[in-house]
Parts: sequence; structure tokens; C-alpha cells
Amino acid sequence: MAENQNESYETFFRGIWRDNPVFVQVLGMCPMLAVTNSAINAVAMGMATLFVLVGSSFLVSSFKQWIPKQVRISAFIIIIATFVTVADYTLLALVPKVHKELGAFIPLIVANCMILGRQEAFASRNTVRLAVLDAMGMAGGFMVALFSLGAIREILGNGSLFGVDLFGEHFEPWVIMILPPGGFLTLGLILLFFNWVTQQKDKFIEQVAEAERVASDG
Amino acid sequence: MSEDKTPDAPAVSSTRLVLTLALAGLISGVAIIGIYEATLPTITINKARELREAVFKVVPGVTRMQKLVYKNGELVSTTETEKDEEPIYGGYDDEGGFIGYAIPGAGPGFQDVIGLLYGYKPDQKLVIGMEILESRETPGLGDKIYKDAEFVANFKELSVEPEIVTVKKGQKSEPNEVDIITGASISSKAVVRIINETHTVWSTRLPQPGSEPLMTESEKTVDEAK
Amino acid sequence: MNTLGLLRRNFDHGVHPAHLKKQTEDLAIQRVPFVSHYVMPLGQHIGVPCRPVVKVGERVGRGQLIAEPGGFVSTALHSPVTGTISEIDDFRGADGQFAPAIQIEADPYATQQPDSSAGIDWRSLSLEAFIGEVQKAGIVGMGGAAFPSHVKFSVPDGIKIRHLLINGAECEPYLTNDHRLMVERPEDLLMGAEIVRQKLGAEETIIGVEMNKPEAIEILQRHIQPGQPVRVVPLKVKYPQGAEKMLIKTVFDREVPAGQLPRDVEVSVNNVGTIVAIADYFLRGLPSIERIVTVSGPGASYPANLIVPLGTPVREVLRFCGGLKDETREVIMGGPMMGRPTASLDVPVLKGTSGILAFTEAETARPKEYPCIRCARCLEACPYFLNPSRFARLARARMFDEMEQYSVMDCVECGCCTFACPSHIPIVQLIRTGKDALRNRKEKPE
Amino acid sequence: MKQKDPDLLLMHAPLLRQGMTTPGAMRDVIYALTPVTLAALWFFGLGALLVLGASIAGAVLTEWFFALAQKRGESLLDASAILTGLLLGLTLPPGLPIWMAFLGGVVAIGLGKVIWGGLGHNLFNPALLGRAFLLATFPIPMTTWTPLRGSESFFHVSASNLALPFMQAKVDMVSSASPLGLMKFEQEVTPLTNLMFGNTLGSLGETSGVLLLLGGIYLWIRRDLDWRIPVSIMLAVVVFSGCLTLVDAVRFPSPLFSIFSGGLLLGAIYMATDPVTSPLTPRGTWIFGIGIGALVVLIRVFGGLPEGVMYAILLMNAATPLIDRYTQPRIFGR
Amino acid sequence: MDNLVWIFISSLLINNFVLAYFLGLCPFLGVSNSLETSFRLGLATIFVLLITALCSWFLNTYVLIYAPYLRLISFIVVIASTVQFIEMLIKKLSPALFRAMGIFLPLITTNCAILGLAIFATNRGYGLIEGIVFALGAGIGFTLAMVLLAGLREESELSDIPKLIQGIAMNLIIAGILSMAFMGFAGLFSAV
Repeated sequence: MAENQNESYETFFRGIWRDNPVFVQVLGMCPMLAVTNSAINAVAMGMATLFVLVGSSFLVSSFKQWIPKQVRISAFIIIIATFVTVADYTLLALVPKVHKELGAFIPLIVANCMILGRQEAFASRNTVRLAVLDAMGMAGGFMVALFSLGAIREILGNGSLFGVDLFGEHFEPWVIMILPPGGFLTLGLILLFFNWVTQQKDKFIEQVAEAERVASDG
Repeated sequence: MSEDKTPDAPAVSSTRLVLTLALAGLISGVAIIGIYEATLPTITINKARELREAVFKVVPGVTRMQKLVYKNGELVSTTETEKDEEPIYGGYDDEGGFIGYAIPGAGPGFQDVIGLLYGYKPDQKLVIGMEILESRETPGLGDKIYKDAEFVANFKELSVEPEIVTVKKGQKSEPNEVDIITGASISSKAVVRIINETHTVWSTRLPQPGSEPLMTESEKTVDEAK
Repeated sequence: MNTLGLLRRNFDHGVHPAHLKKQTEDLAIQRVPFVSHYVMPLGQHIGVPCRPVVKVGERVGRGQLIAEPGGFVSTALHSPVTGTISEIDDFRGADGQFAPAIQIEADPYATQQPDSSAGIDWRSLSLEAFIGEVQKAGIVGMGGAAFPSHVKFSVPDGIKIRHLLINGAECEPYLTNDHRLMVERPEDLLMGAEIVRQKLGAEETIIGVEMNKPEAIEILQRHIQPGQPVRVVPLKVKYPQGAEKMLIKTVFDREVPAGQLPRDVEVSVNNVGTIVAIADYFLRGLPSIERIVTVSGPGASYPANLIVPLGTPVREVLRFCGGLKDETREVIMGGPMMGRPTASLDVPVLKGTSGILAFTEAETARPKEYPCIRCARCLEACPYFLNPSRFARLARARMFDEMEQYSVMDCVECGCCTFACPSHIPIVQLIRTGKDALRNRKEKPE
Repeated sequence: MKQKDPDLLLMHAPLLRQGMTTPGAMRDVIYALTPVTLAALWFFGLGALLVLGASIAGAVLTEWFFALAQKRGESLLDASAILTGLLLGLTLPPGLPIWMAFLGGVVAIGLGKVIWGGLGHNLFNPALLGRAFLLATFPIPMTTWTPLRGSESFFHVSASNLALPFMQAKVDMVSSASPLGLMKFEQEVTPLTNLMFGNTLGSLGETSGVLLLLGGIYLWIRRDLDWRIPVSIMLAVVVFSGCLTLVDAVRFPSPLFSIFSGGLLLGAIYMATDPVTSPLTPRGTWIFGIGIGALVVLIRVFGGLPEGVMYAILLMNAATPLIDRYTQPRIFGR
Repeated sequence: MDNLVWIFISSLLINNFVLAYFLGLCPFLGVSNSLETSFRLGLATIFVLLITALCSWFLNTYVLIYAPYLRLISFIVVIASTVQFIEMLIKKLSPALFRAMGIFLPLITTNCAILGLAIFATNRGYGLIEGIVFALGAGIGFTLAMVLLAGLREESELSDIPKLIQGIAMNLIIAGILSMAFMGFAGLFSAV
């Protein structure tokens, strides 16, 4: 049971950082860049993705025995599309303003390679429990990425976070940040930072390993 | 694309493949129709409210409205939505007296399509209000077409005779002139152009002032309080 | 097009290094005295090394055959001096590599008269016999490449040489050996040219001389007999005017197709020194045992144009001209653009050694190398219209296949690109790395 | 007597080099820009100096910082960072807050050069990249043209220059449109003499056509400049705008106006000719120049912006690898 | 007519699918390492986009007015089968091309550009001709962006790009710069 616990924990948190779908696997770029011009949009998109990913992972892992391999991709896509449609209508009914901002990118969740990828690589091969945990981890990681990008872009580009003014009225907004180039550049720089952190970490681990080796040799 | 994987997949009859997909389709269809039916009322209400708010904004003083379409040479009231129709909206006061039209228009702006709605008083040939519904203009510059109150104020009382023209900021002297926004001339000119173009289309379709379609009873009942 | 070409009389691109010939151009050729020993490497020419026909301890006369051709693309070697074979072994060459060579101890008491002094009746020779004689005489291209001349003269069936083009361009700075030959031995040059022309059956002889040698042009023109089918063509001063394909482009306004030889456009190009060597052999029976060498450069105490017996150690040649100045940092065999540096002064003068140049700090100091800023000066310099900048970048990225796609093998390493590079990138070396890598790959398929 | 051999080096041929060096070429460009810079100071006063200083400082400090971080060192000696900063500064409006100019310098070097691997490796003109970033980031300050100094003291600095970092500029004077803006939005033609001698509004370095041309001639004489690029750009602009003028002389500006207005000369002579980001091959440079000219006319006349030189050059920079690839010179004998 | 020109220019340059709408980023960032492949993939995408425009117009006109909720599902199914068809076609006609694109062909299905085109065209109520012009502009714009990026990437392979930046981060930054350069086209042909 303890091991199982460990595995669940691992499955969940893997998606957040180590295998982060955006920063590490570089998946799901389209919604990533298109809707992150404000934090609220990013979060809404993240929630919608979470809903779709968790829902379809649950279904796929539940019915994995009954889905023949030959048509699995089509079946996955139908399942995903169903959940996306549900999310689309729900958002339209509940928060029409946000839906208008996200526009065409809600239906485009279907085309997010990350979701299909998780079905193929994980949900269709694991238990329901793990599949849902993995989906939550991945979607969580996706949301972290969306949010950090959205927050950076909104803070610099509009001087606000979730619409709350941060710097007073004399702040000069960096308009580029909420324009398309700002999306590309910010994500590029975040990835750069991520690379750098990973590199430093690897270096550190190496140094520790080296020190241990020296110690054990000595 | 799964050719290389076929060998290790168990042989499955094609009937079963089709059945599986059909079943999946069925389930998804049911789910989709379910959510559609469940959310449709709210969505319809939301949309109607949004539209009404916009119409009320561009035609001040309006409390009731109805959709009008141009059909067979005359402007008639309708509640149905048909494809390829371009509706406008008639605005009325509580007594059903006609106040003005709200006419939607769209056209290319600086970045992307600008969609707007403007209020029009046919007897005075005046634009009496303008609201941008859709735009992706540059934040800080082009978005002034709806963020800059001074610019929007241009459209509170704007003559369309002979046509709306743009002038440099602060030089407005005639009733048909609009002060453009410094640094966002393209966007502000686009707004004016869209109104001009839309007006050219509709000026011939609108009936003589005084003979506007009457407010129909059916609309009145659907109308909710603001 | 042809008229235009004649008016233009030039090849495209190329560079304009300073001539630097003033030091030696008016110095008459002097003979270097015989020294105590000589080293004759067996591979002085392009192609297969020759095979020694003498043994250690054997006495040889000056001009006596000491090694025979090792194949068709190979040539004979003669003793430059009367003396005794003291060693047949590997000797260190200018590039620092060991290669087989014959060392000869000179006989200090010998007269040093050549073995044979009788000419050869060249008129009666057939073309094949003539070619055989040229191989026997050990004559190679004296311009620097040292390509066996008889191979050049052997034209496959179906091709006819119509023009004999004599290369007196001498476009390398500093060098004046060809210039002095033209000034001092115009009759021999014209006679040698006549022999080759008649044997090859060419219609005319054209001597291309760069315009910075007006004296040579004037003297040659004066010596041409009326009716003799010889023209002297003054050439624009530009490096590498002396590269045979460039010379052909200048004179005939024709491009030798890539991968083909001058003979494919009905031309045979030979250096002035080669032609004089042919004259020496057929008129006087003197095989290729000495050559003219220009000693110059800022590090040379007394610059000179010298007749040097082949195999003379560079040290001895330099000693004859008063040695090197103290500030000398580098000694180059050949011209400053394409010559090779030598690691030791004990290396001998070879058939292809056109000059011995001593350079000081000022010439060898390499300014800091900057990144390539893609200024395209190398493209404007490259006479083969290659893209050296790209080669250099590709070579650095070790993308050799891409280099081949950009035709790196067409490069002749003339050095124009490196000369022109404001960022001081050693482009030629980088190209050589690429070419070597490609060649090695070819030799070991898979 | 045995002579002692010197220690022989094995430097490879060619041992001769022509005299020009890369840093020398950079310095030449800076010299060529000196008159323009002085003219900018004359026309716009101390504010211009602050803006130029800030952009140069931004560029040089960034270069220095990354040189330290990557332990490359010495990269300041080639003067390229100073040149980038200067070029960027000359494309900025005189009233720009200096913190923005500084940021522009940082972006120009950081995004335009360092991440590509330094000098010679960037594929976009760093100065223009810095400017494009600034224009997209601060569209209003970047298109606010303060008037000429006129009778104001040289030491008068516009308050907008001194805005606090990250804060908006206080606009303390009525700004007007640049000649191109006037042309585009008001169909008002600025007299040519004003354009030629710099007596107009605009970016610091783009006002004086004559001085820009003089600098270009100096560079051409010094062989630091590929004449094909400016010539083909100007030819293309003249041809395209000439055709349009023939169609409608009121709506479309004359060729001479097109050449002398805006940043065309500055861009054509000093930015497009940046060897690093322009094609290598002669044929390529013609295509490059004509492309820039065509895009400039397209954007100026049919686009939403009054000026398009910067975008035209950046777009052609992006196309340069393709141009280079398809315009490889015919190899000798092939 | 003016409208068609604007739709074309807008989808080609001003609102380039990749550089302004972020559609089709997977192949844009993934396949663009070789010019040749990029160009071919671009052509394939143009083709698929045109088919998509036709399909979505058909669906919009004859199916979706009765069942708007089926929009997403029907788009996906139709597009996926079209791509399957293209894949088979390419496999048959040009095995070399098929090999060159390998795993990326199925990716066209999940390429957001395809679905995005259908959705945008529906949202904007484009007719058949407008839809085709839109698809053409978007497809050429996608190819243009792909080819430009591929050229830049091939060239930058010869550069000393620091290790840290190489890869996706660099591609994103190049894309950002391209996107910035494309901003110059804003307002093109709408101002006149």
C-alpha cells in the first residue's frame, strides 16, 4: 500500500515539474500562447483543459479493454471532442465574457497534442486511478505553465494581475507582451530559464555524486 | 499509421471496429445533445441580454427592441433566425414609440475585423451611438476606439449627410466630422468607414421616417426588465 | 563576346596584393657555388615517387640519372652534382614529414661539368619520343606545382592542342625568377616554346606576362622573329593571374569546365621556367638539375635571384645571400600566397621551389581573429566563384558533406579568401581540413 | 661559421593580408555616422544626447555582462556593441524616455546578438530588432515626435526624456506627425529641402538626408559598404513609388519624397548593409535590396503604418538564408 | 472582391496563422529543421486546408444549421478522414515524400491550423469562395512562416548559439522575432 501511495504521488507530481507538458515536453503550444495574454484567460483555459483531460482519461482507462487497438485514436478523438464540446457549452453558458475572450481556442483544445498523447501513452495502459492522477498532474502542470505565462504577460503587458492594477496609473504597459510576439518571446525565455535551472540542478547532482564517490573512494 | 503495430494487436473483426466507433459516437452524441439542451436556454438568454444591452447603449432611451430584417423590399419584424440574413434592431420606448435603429456593421481594421453596432435616428439622419462588439486592435492605440471616451463621444450626435468624414484631433467643426485618435488613425478611420459603408447599404432599405415597423406584441412579452 | 573578352582581358574576382618585387626584379641571376652535400627527395613532383637506380657509395656525375620514373605520372631524377651517393634514406622535408631521398656527397675536386653536353635532334622526334625525352629529362612544372610536364603534353586522342600558352604572369608577390628568365634568356625561352609548339602541333604560342614586368614584355617582343607565330600578351596585374585556368580565361575568355584540364579547351599551359628547362635539355642536353630561385622577403639580408642546383639545402642558399636577419620568424618555400612554411633550414631546394622568402614578425603576426561578419569579401575575391565564407563556417561545424555540396573540391587553395578576410579567419586552412576529411572518407568507403 | 637558426614559425600561407580589419570597418561606420549624430544633437539638443547615451549604454553594458558571464571577454574591443547602440539610438524619437532607450539597447544586444552566439552569428539586425521591440512595446512614446529645438537652449531637456523607469512619459508639448505621417494621414507634403537638411520631425538620425548620404559615400570610398544594397533599395523605391505617383500624384508621394523621408536613407545605408544579416552573394544582395524597397513602398503606401523601413529590413533579414541558398554564384567552369 | 483580397492578405500576412494566431505550432516548431521538408509539409498543409475549407462549408451549409452542437465532432471526423486519404495518396504517389515527412503526416490531423481554419471560417460566416481564399491565404502564410523559420534554423546551425538556448527555446524566440517583423503588415490594404 505504501508503495502504491508512492506511485500515485509520483504519477501526480511528475506532470507538474519533471515531465511538465509545456516546459519539458513542449506540447500544447497553440492554446498556450494564444490565450495567455491575461492570467484569467490562462486559468480558464487551464480549467477547461483539466476538465477535458481528466474526463477523457477516466473514460479511456475505464473502457480500455473494449477499445480495439485499430480504432483507438479515432475513439480517443471522439471522446476528447465530446468533452471539449461539453466544456465549450458550459463555459458559454456560465461565463460568456471569458468564452468570448478565448473564442476559437476552446474547441481547439481537441487539437492539443498533450491530451491525445496522454490517452495514447498513459490512460490506455493504466488503471483508472493512476490515469486520473496522471491527467490531473499533467493538466496541473499545463495550468502552472499557462498561469506563469499569463501572469508574466499580464503583469508586464497591462500592469495588472487578474485585472487588478498593480503599479498605479502611471505605469507604462509593455504592449508587446499581450501581442503575439510577446507570447513567443516570453515562452522562449521561460524555456531558457527552465533549461538553465535543469542544467544547474544536473551540475549540482553531478557534484554531489562526485563528492560521494571521492568520499567512498577515500 | 498503425500498420507497424498491427501484428501485436489482436485480430478484431471489422464489424466490431465499426460497432465500437458507432457506440462511441452514440454515447458522445447523447452527451453532446444533453449538454446542448441543458445549456441552450442560458446561452440564448445571455446572448439576448448582451445584444439588448448593446442596443440600449447605442440608441439611448430605448426600453424595448425587436429584430428587423429586410425582406422583399420592406423591413419586417421577425423572431426567427435564418441563414444569410442581416438583421438590424428597432428600438422603442415603453409605449412602443419608435426611437431609432441599431445597425451592426463589420469590416477590416488595423489588425483584424472590427465588428460594431451603431444607433441611427432616421428622421434626423444622425448616428446617435456606437459600440464596438469585436476587435483585436493594438492595446494602447487601436483599442482607443472603444476605450477612449472622447472618441466614442464623437458618435453621440453625428450627421451622416453627405457622409461621415475624419478630421485631425480637435478640428471637428461640422456635424458630420469625427476627430481621429492621434496614433490610431487607421483604427478610427476604419470605424468611420464601416459606418459609412453600412449606412450606404441600409439608407435605401430603411422606410421613410415615420413609417417604421411597429413594435409587435410578441416581442414585448419576451422583453424582460433591465 | 570574344571581342569584349579581348578588350576586357581579365578574369573575374581575385585580389591585389602589393607586388613587392622591387627588391629583386633588377638583380641579375647569379650562380650559387657548389656545396658539400645535396639531398634529392624522390617525390619532388606530383604523382608517383621515382625509383633510385644508384646505390650508396656509387659515384655519380653531374646530370647523371639517379632515379627513374616510378610510373607514368612520375619523372626522372638526376644528380645535381658530381660526387658520391652517401645515403638513401628517409629525410625530413619542409612539411616536417619524412620521405625517401638520395643524399649525395659532392666531390670538391670535380669540375662539375655536366655529364653530357650534346643537344638532342628534336626535329626528328615523334610526339611520343618527345614526351619520353621530357620524362627522361625530369622536367616538371616550374611554377610551383611541379606537375610532370610530359603528362601535360600527352594529349588523349581526339583532342588537339591549338594554343601553347606560356605562363609568365608570376602573380605571386616577391617572386622574380620568371621575370629574370624572360629578361635574361629570351632566346632560350622562345626556342623552347618553338620546340614544344611544333611537337604539340599548336598553331601559335602566346606568352602571358603581367604588366608590372614591362621590361620582360619589351625584351620578348624584341626577340620574336618576324613571321614567328608568337604573341606576347600583357596581363592585368592581379592575383592569381598565374593560375592556369585564370590565365586561359584572361587570354581566351574561356572557362575551363570544372574537373577538366586546359587541354580540354585546346590549350597547353606551361611555365616560363619549364620552357627554358626544355630548351636546356633539347639544345644542350642538360636535364632538370637546377632551377632559378628568388630569395627575398624582409628577413633576407641580401635578396637575390639565383641559379641553385636542386638538392641544395636552403641554409646554404641563404648563407650565400648573407644569411637571415635576426628578426626572421618564418621561412616560406614558394610565394607568400601559396607557398609552404618550412620547419627547418636543412630542407633542400626542389624542382618546384620558386622562391625562398624570409618573413619577420610584421608579416607573421596574426591579428586577433574575429567572427565572420559575412562581409562577402572572400566571395568577391574567390576567382572560382566559390563561397569561402560558407566553407569556413561549415568546416567549423564539421559539416563536410555540405561543403562538398557547395563544391569545395573546386577550390585550388589560392588563398585569395584568406588574404581578403578582414576578420583574419584562416579560411584556406579550414577548407583544407574539409577537403582532407572528404578525401579520407573517399579512400575508406563506409 | 655556423649561423644560429631563428625559431621558425609555421604560419600558413597566405602570409599577406589586405589592410582592412573587422573592428576597423565597425569604427568606419561610427565615423560615418558622426556628422549625423552631431546634426541630431544640433536639432534636438541635450535630450538627443541622453537618448543616444542611454541606448549605447544599454547595448554596451549588456554585451559586457554577457561577455563576463560566458567568459568570452574582449568583445567590446570590436566596437560592434557601441555601433549597435548608436544605430538604435539614431532610430529613436528624440523625446523618448531614456529608460526605454536603455531597454532598447539591452534588447538589441540580448535578443539580437547574444543569444545567437555573438557577433557574426545573428540573423537579424540587432539595432532594428531593438527598435522593433520598442515600437511594439511602447507604441505611443515611439511614435511621438517632439519638435525641433528651434530657439530653445541646447540644454533644455524635454520632460518626457526623464520619465522614471517603467513609468509613462509626461508629454509636455504638442507633438506633431512626422513627414511620413503627414503624408499618409493628411496628404500633406513636407518640402524636400527640409527633408534633405534635417529640418523636420522624425527619429534622431533620420532627419538629415544629405549627411546620411555623405556618410554613405565615405563608407563606399572606404569599401566598407556593399553599394549594391543601398542602390537597389533606392532604385526599387524610386521605381515602385514612381509608378504609383504616375497613377495618382496626390495620394502617393513622389519618389524623391519617398527617398528622403523617414528612415529610408538611414536604413538603406547603415542598417540593410549590415553584412552579417544581408546576403553574401551579389545576386542575393540585389534581390535583398529590391525586396526591401518593394516592402517599404508596400507598407508605407498600402499598410497601416506610416513607416515600414524597419519592418522591410527585418523581413528581408528573415529571408536572407533563403536568398543566400538560392543565389549561390555559378562556380567557375560549371 | 475587396473583401476577398483582404481575407487573403489578412490570413497570409497580417493575421498569419502561425505568427499571430499560434495555429499549427507543432509542425512549425517540430519539422522546420529542414527547408525541404518544411516546404513539402507546407504544400501538404495547403492542400489539406483547401479540402477542409470545402468540407466545413459543406457541413455548415447542409448539416450544422440543423445540429450546431455537432460542429466540433463533425469537423474532426471529416478532417481526419481527409488527412487519412491524403496520407494514402502521398504514400502511393511519392514514397520519398512519405518517408521525408514520416510521423508528421498524422500530425496534420491534430494540427490546430486545420481545425482552427474550420472554426474561424464558421465563426466569421464565410461562404464557399471566401472560405477557399481564407484557406489559401492561411496555407500559404503557414508555408511562408515554415520556410522562413527553416531557413533561419538551418543557418543558425552554423552559429555558436549557446547550448542553453538551442532547441525549442531558440525556435520560439526566432518565431517571436518573425512575429514582430510581421507586425509591419498590420493594416495592410485596410487603410486605403
